Amino acid sequence: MVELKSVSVVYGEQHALRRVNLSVEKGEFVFLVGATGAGKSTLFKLLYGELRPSEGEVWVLGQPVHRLKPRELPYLRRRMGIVPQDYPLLPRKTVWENIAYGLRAIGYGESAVRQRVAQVLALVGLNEQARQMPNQLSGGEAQRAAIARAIANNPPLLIADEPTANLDPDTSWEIIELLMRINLRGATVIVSTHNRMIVDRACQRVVALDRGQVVSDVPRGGYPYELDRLYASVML
Amino acid sequence: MVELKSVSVVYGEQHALRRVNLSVEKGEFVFLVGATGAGKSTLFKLLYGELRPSEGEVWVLGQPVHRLKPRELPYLRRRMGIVPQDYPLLPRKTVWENIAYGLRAIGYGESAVRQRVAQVLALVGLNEQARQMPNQLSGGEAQRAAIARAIANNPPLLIADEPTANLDPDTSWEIIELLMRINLRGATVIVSTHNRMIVDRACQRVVALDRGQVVSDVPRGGYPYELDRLYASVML
Amino acid sequence: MIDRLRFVLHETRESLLRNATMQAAAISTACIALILLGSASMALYKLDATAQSLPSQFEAEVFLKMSATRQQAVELKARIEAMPEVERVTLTPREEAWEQQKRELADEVNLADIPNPLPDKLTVRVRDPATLPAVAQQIAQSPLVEEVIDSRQELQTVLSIARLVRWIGLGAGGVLLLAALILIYNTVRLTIFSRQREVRVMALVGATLRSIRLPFVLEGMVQGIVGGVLAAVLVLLGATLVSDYAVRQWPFLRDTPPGLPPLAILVGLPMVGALMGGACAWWATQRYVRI
Amino acid sequence: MIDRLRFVLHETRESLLRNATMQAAAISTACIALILLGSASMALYKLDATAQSLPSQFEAEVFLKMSATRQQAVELKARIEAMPEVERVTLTPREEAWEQQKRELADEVNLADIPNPLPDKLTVRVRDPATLPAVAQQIAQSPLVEEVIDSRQELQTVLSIARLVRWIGLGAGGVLLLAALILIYNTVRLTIFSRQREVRVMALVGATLRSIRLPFVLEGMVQGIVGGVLAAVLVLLGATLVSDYAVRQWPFLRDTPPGLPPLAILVGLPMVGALMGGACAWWATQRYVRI
Ligand SMILES: Nc1ncnc2c1ncn2[C@@H]1O[C@H](COP(=O)(O)OP(=O)(O)OP(=O)(O)O)[C@@H](O)[C@H]1O
Ligand SMILES: Nc1ncnc2c1ncn2[C@@H]1O[C@H](COP(=O)(O)OP(=O)(O)OP(=O)(O)O)[C@@H](O)[C@H]1O
Ligand SMILES: [Mg+2]
Ligand SMILES: [Mg+2]
Repeated sequence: MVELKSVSVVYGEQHALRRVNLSVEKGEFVFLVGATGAGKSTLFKLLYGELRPSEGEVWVLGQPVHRLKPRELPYLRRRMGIVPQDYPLLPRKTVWENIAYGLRAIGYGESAVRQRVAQVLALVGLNEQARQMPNQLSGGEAQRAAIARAIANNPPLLIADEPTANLDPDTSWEIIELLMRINLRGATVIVSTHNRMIVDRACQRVVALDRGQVVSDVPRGGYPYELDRLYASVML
Repeated sequence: MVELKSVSVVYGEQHALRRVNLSVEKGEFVFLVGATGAGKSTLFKLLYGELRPSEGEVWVLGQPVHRLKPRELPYLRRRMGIVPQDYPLLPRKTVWENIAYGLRAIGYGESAVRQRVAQVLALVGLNEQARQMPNQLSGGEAQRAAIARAIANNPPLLIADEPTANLDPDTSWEIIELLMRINLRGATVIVSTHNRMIVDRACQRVVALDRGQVVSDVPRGGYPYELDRLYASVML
Repeated sequence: MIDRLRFVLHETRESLLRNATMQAAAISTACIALILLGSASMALYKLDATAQSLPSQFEAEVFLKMSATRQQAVELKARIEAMPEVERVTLTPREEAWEQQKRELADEVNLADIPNPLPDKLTVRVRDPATLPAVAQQIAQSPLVEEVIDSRQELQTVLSIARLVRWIGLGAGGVLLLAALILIYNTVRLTIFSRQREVRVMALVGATLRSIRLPFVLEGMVQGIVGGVLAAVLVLLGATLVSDYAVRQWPFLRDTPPGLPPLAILVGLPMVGALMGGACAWWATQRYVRI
Repeated sequence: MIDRLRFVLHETRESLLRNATMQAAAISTACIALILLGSASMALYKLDATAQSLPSQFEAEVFLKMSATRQQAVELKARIEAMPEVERVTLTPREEAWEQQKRELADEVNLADIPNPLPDKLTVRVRDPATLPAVAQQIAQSPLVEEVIDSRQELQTVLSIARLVRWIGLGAGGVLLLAALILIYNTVRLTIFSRQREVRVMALVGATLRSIRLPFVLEGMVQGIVGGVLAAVLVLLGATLVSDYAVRQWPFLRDTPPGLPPLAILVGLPMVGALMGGACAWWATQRYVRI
């Protein structure tokens, strides 16, 4: 599903990622944890092709992202739900239209769009904010809108970069539960987070990054002491 | 120092704040907590005059912000350090220049600017990123850059809207410690957060907002059961 | 396919309706560029037509030998009229010419008693002034003809002035066309530039380069059309006002040939606007829209 | 104060150096607007000067009575020359005029035996063609004068053409000035518009409205100056090329009065550019920069 083979990313002289190997199977749920600046967002950008690795190979959904042509990228991205860390929304469209845009761009018909947008808005609890513009949302609402957009077309792969950063613990856990439900329906999910409580409670696979390197990889249902060691290694 | 008198904010027909009374004395350190959409950012925007209350009075540093003229606002803002939730930085300036801009705008001379920027960069741990552009920063680094800019001119009042949202627990706590150090030197600090661990550990005054109303206000050194009741009331 | 089209049209409409500032800037820029282009075209077309119409007043005067009879003169007239280049030939009998001369000089000299010294004269007008020298030369070969005066010198001057007007017109028109393109390109480029964040979001949800670009291109075309219609109306209004005033002041201006027909402006400017707007948006998106 | 100035200058410099796309757009727009303005000014100035110089060739012809002696003619000439409006008076003796007439008509009539029917003639040139009718009328009152021909009709026509040229020139110049303003305003407005996020950040750190606006205004002025210098160079280059070519083709064009001096363009266009750029930025920031 997702496979990184000895991937490095170099900005100037700084290594953001250093010979990273990672393989995620279909149906897995993976937490990506690490201190700030560890390279989590960089890794995500590689997956959806916004960034190319300086070295190594990036395979996503069977496609070699590291050498896809720009015009091939859109078709890959349509099979991925992407929540970037800066949760960008189209600034001149309401929440409803933001989600509809993605669906229409993929080719959904108008009635399907309407139905699906209503569904995901209800899922993330933004029914009341549907007609608000992005600059009229609270931080947490904007984040949920971005998640709603990402999951709108039931993508087989979901990538969310700190989707709970601006959320209170309750809403955070609801979002994670939502992602786990989507995962149970068959989608592969990769989520980065700083929230130890969530990681503990979710009991899923956890991959730890530290200064651009994978330092720990605890499988689903791993022993608590393994997680503790992981937290210690990345100071979570 | 800061006083809200029966303040309401109405967006369309939705009440973002509802008759809020709040008074913060000089030298206090206050956590503002509440679920997403509770009105924390709205309250902050009132304090620095980006938003005007629909009703009530807002007094900050002795100034009636609710009726200040636009040309009087800059002088008030110079005595406040502001970290907005979307940590905006000037996109075409490096981290160093972003911090320098604020100081220069206030009238610092060039050598004072250089000295002070170096100090605050060291304080938030961004020495290495000084020459990077905002779009080359990780989420946490951008947040720390915004904090560095806010504290650069030693403002008597510091307002930070979820300054730890994108940070790992260690860095989060470092930032809070930094804010508490600034507080000990005499500055009044108001911080919003979703992070219960931080609130527990800091032992400071906590004000809880729920759907636009102050539902709880636990003073510094309040009993743990008071905090528990507060967390329960806002589901933190 | 229909969904695709609907999507693109929908996005174009949204964008046109939402960004009032940008629309105002883009449309007024297109409008000004097209006003310049349109009024220059009209002025230059008129000047060119006027310059082209001047030489039609140039004619050759054919003086026959004194020995030629009236019969021969009429025959020669018929022969010249048969030439394909010739439009009209007028015969001025010598008696008529002398009467006129006497009348003209009456104030200064009394010519009443002097015998008629003038020959018969044919005035030859050709269809295309450029053929006049050749025609004159051919006529001069006839044994009946004493002299042909074809005002070659003046003709050359006028023809070359007409050429100058045409060249300056084409040059100015070309410069203005280029200027209009650059102006519109700049505006479109700035609007696209200021929407790069939007473009990034669109790319992230999997919109193809084409579905991102097409709304920009259509938007550019609509802006060009709206600007063009405004420009056409203003240009026609301005032209009517100026020409009304000018004709009232200088009645002789009435005799100049008609200018560019209003329909050409009304249809042409919006079309040129659409073309330019679309092309500029196409280039600008090519440079500034990346996936 | 000095820190303040340094800050504003520093911010202006940064902005000028960092946003290549926006700078290119703003400068080329200013350049085009000023090219149009500059070349129109040059062309219209030249046309106007030419039109103004035409009437100086209009003179009044004063025909004296046959009874006037040569002595009286010379005295009258001196008296007319003393009039403040009059530039020059030439006396054409009747003998000279008759010789010339005879020569001109030699082909057509033999005037050798006829007595001289012509009177003495004074040709009066005035300093300002507009005063010619009044001067002519005054001269006509002298008992020595038979008739004054002041070509009032032609003079009126030429004067009114000169007026037309001037009015059209001023009108076109005004329209172009307005067009240039709108074009530059649009560009500045778009660049400021796309930097509203930046403006918000500046306001949050406590920058005053003035320290936010001033760099924009200075930037607009610099863009106007750079665009103006480019425009001036291009306009002068184009004008030299066109006029060289025209004079080579039509030598009579050499006699027209000189056009706008190059220095006026070289200094004027950058100044106009700076003014417009600054003013547009000033208005645009007034509308789009809020604290
Ligand atoms: N375009 C860039 N140019 C230079 N350095 C960059 C660029 N983008 C990221 N970096 C650097 O690479 C490192 C990794 O960044 P990344 O955004 O992947 O971190 P992260 O793990 O997502 O951190 P956070 O939790 O704070 O979001 C950071 O130190 C950052 O400064
Ligand atoms: N400009 C606006 N127009 C309409 N509604 C708005 C506007 N700004 C904010 N709101 C609404 O007001 C409510 C409070 O927003 P606010 O940003 O204060 O929440 P918050 O407490 O900061 O939440 P978060 O923790 O998610 O940042 C939200 O429900 C939001 O949708
Ligand atoms: Mg990140
Ligand atoms: Mg908020």
